[in-house]
Amino acid sequence: MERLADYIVYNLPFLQQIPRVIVDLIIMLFFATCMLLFWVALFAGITSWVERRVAGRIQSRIGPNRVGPQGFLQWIADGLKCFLKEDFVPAAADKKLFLLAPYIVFAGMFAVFVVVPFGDGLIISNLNIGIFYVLAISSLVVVGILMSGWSSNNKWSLLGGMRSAAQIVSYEIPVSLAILPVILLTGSLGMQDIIRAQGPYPWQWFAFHNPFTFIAFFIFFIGALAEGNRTPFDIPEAESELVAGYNTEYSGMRFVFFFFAEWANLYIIAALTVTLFLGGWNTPAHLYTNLFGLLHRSVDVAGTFVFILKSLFLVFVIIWIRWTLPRLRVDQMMDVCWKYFVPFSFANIVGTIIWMVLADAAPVLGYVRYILFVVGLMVPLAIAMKITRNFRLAKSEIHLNPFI
Amino acid sequence: MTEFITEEMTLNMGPQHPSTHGVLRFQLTSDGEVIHSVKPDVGYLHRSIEKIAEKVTYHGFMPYTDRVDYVAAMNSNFAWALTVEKLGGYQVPERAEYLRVIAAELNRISSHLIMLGVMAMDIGAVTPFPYFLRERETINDLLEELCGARLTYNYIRIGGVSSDLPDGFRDRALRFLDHFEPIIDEFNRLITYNEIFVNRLANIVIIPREQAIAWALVGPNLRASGVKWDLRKDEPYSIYPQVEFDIPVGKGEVGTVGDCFDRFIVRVDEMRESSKIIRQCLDKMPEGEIQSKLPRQLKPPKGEVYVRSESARGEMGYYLVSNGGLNPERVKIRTGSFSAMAIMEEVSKGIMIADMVALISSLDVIAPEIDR
Amino acid sequence: MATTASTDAVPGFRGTYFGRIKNAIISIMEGMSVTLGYLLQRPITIQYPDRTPKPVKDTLPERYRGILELDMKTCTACLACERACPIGCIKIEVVKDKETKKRYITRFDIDIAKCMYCGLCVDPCPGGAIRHTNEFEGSTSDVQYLVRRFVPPGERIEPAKPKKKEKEEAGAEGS
Amino acid sequence: MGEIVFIALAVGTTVGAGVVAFSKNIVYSAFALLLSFFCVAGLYVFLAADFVAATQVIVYIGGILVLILFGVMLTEKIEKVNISNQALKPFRAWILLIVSGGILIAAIVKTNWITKAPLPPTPTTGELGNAFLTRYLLPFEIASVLLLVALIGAIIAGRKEVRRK
Repeated sequence: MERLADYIVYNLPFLQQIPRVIVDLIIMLFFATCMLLFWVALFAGITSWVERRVAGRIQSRIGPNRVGPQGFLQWIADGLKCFLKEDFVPAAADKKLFLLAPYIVFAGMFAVFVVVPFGDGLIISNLNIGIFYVLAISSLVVVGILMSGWSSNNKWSLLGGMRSAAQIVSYEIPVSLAILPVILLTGSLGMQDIIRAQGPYPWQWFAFHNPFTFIAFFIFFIGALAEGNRTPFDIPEAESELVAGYNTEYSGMRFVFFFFAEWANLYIIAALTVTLFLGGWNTPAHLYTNLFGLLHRSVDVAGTFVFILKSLFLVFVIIWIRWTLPRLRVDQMMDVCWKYFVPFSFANIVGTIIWMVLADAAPVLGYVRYILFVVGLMVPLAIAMKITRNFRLAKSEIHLNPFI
Repeated sequence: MTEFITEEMTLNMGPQHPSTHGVLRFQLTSDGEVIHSVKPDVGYLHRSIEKIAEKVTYHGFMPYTDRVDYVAAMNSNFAWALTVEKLGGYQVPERAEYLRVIAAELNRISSHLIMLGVMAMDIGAVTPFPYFLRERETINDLLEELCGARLTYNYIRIGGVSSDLPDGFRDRALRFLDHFEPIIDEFNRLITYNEIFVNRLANIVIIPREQAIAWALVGPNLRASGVKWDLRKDEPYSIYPQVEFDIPVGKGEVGTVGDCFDRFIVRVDEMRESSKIIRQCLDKMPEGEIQSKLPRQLKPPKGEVYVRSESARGEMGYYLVSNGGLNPERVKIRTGSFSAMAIMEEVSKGIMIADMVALISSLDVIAPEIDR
Repeated sequence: MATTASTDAVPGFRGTYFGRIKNAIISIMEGMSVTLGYLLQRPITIQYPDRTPKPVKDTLPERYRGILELDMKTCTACLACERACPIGCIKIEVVKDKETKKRYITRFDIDIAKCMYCGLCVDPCPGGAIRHTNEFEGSTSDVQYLVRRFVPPGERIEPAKPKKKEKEEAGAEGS
Repeated sequence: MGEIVFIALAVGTTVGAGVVAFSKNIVYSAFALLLSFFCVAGLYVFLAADFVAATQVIVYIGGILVLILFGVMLTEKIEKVNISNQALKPFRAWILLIVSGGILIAAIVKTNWITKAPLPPTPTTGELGNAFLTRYLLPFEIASVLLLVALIGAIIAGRKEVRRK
């Protein structure tokens, strides 16, 4: 971002008259707006369509396919519908907090995008406390959810809000602890530094660096799902138990804000996982820039492409998980957190420290990453084998065309 | 340490709640997530079917029995037909008996499919439901070919059935069963033995053998508690004595006998048994009449009779008093869901709200069947 | 006070610590392979009403119990269907002309809004005049349009002559 | 530019704190803490202490505020929205306010404040870590042990009889 700002100021001399702080501020606000309009909003909307289409196909249905080609514009139609709907506030609700809550939830989610990297140099602000900032600012979401749950003056909402708060506060611990091995290996909290410490090839990623980061990867990913209230941790909005949890009483635009935040959060989970464990925007062959001539070297097109591709794959995995697994019970969710994730993530930290010491002494350990990479490859392989077996047993036929 | 006395919260679960399976209301008092007491409040779907019976003819009541338990309408039809036949001493041709059993068992599978899918959905897995419904859809197609309706069949008539098998029905039914049996294994892989699902159901709301008998649980709910009681075997009617099948009982496979998981798995196993019955019936079915000659307006002799049969939701009993006229004098229907509702208050103390949802769906209650 | 139950007694838990982790990984992978398998299959739903390969009406089986239809040419005005109907959605009025001693149907209404498609009226019909069609879309703007009037108001229609055999049967049923 | 932001943050902190103290609704008080805490975090950013600012947000908003909210929501009759937070013994409170306020104002006026040029925003994380593990190791460890004791104590105090079938 700074490099981009430098570049702009360098090329537009009249900007040099204005104090640099203000120029930076304007550029940042400009990019934040662009981010909101052209990335977050678009992404959240399109993800909602993708999720419904994927869910449809997973459930042997078609999914939305009426508005626009293949139903692609369905999200615009839904968004418009919600914006035109009456913004309903229950008579017994606490009006001020009820109206405020969705914005706090949304602000907490959106502020995270400040440090989400999209490529080498493509980041709103490369804060040196990057990942720590993410953990901090996303805790705003809890307050917003509690606020919405309480102010609705509905017991189901209140229960949902309480569940959500308990869940997010608990899962913040294993998630933070799972990030620590990566920080230990990098020696920095900055997002770009973490990505630079990894390499373009899968075995250079932190996920496969050593057995402890391998476990940390899964703990982080699952814990992030829990923080984002996604299945199997969608306990706060468990529709069969709490009707809709904390957003039961919301309608119209404010309801959309909750879902806007949820779908934006999908991308955040994926992007953070890619940043921390899956090599970020590192590209193998240094297919570096200048692809379009217009762009400066600081804008890494191939890297951005790789980064977004990886993130989208993880978004797909999250959707896939959501439409497969049942929901945990609230005490089991706590149990998983405190009895499984927290001890394991503590062990990971200690293990990583020992590993780092040992690896200095014995470079042989560097080969472990290849073994772990093979282990990682076994997972999709095993799933592929199980699918072939299922197809054989149920005599199903493959049909890959996504457009019906 | 002092014990904290916390304030109880009164929650209204229903009548409009996603997991009460119809219009059913529970008044919960809970301490946060833990439920202290549950009060079922039934009657929102009362349609006075028993009173209507006094105004219509014996034949004319048959479509109403479809509405008593719309998920397993065929079994409900069957029970009414058995009742009137016993009172009037009417004979049923053998082929009709086979047709009835085929239809009833197909319907039992489709009813269990609904229950299993809904239960998975209540636990939070949405995807099994469309899969289960897809299989149910094939059964509905078969029954539609057979009798012309998909939900309220009105297929079984007093003294027989309304129509014979259509052309090619046997092949289609067998093809479906060949497809369905491996699919049950796939269901098991998808949801039944999923660790989260198992943990949500195992050891939840254990209804021991004695309690189940004492509270008059019936059908799969009773069998899940380890009681081997099935009217198709223990008080056989129709041609059930001539077919071979097992009665699955709860074994406490992953927890204790009589927990929610047993109530789930018993139904999965029952679908296999039903499919076995259908195969045998399709093979053994004799040629012949499908309806015995009975007058258009039935007038069974004066008297009273209580007949029970094994519906998908357990014993379905019809108590019928006749005054020798065109209409029944009094009809009382006893249904499985109703007896399942009675135990709710007893067993649900100290469980969590999420377990409550699992309990309701594991008892497989159908709101219209409770209220009638 | 403060007695905690052992882990075994807590509902919903089984197996050892690592056993549960193993179970979770294996069973979740099994489940996810099933759902991914379906993602790769053709959806089974059809797109009613406008994108079905052929109209749904034509795919229905022969015995489908749709909206009732009456063939006035074969109706003998025996009133069997009216008697069989448990709801009373069939209303037939028959008048006897005093001069010609002939029976005329002046009204034959089927209230589709009331009809529950049970098929009980079709069974006793001697000539097969009343029957179910494959028509199932009956939505109208007003419920009164759902009353199908097979005899136009003010007209009277002469019923068909019952065949000999069926006449006896019709007589027998009155007993 | 900088001053405007600073004043805004200071006003935000004070207003938030004011609402905490004066609101009739205990839940409003709790939520007003959010504003106060957040503005304090902003003040830390002004002091070029980015790590401390993030810690302020994560600990005070993500942790303590949520705990307070939990505590508030577990109070009696919480499902009724309009609970009043009644003022008790206002006279004594005023005396306390005047005395403590006077001391504070006196301290502010009398102190010879050192004014420095704004610090350039440099990363402080590494220095903080080093300070904790070298010079301030003992206080850091004592604080950790204290917190651990408090944690265990809270678990024991919060334990309830598990009553399940």
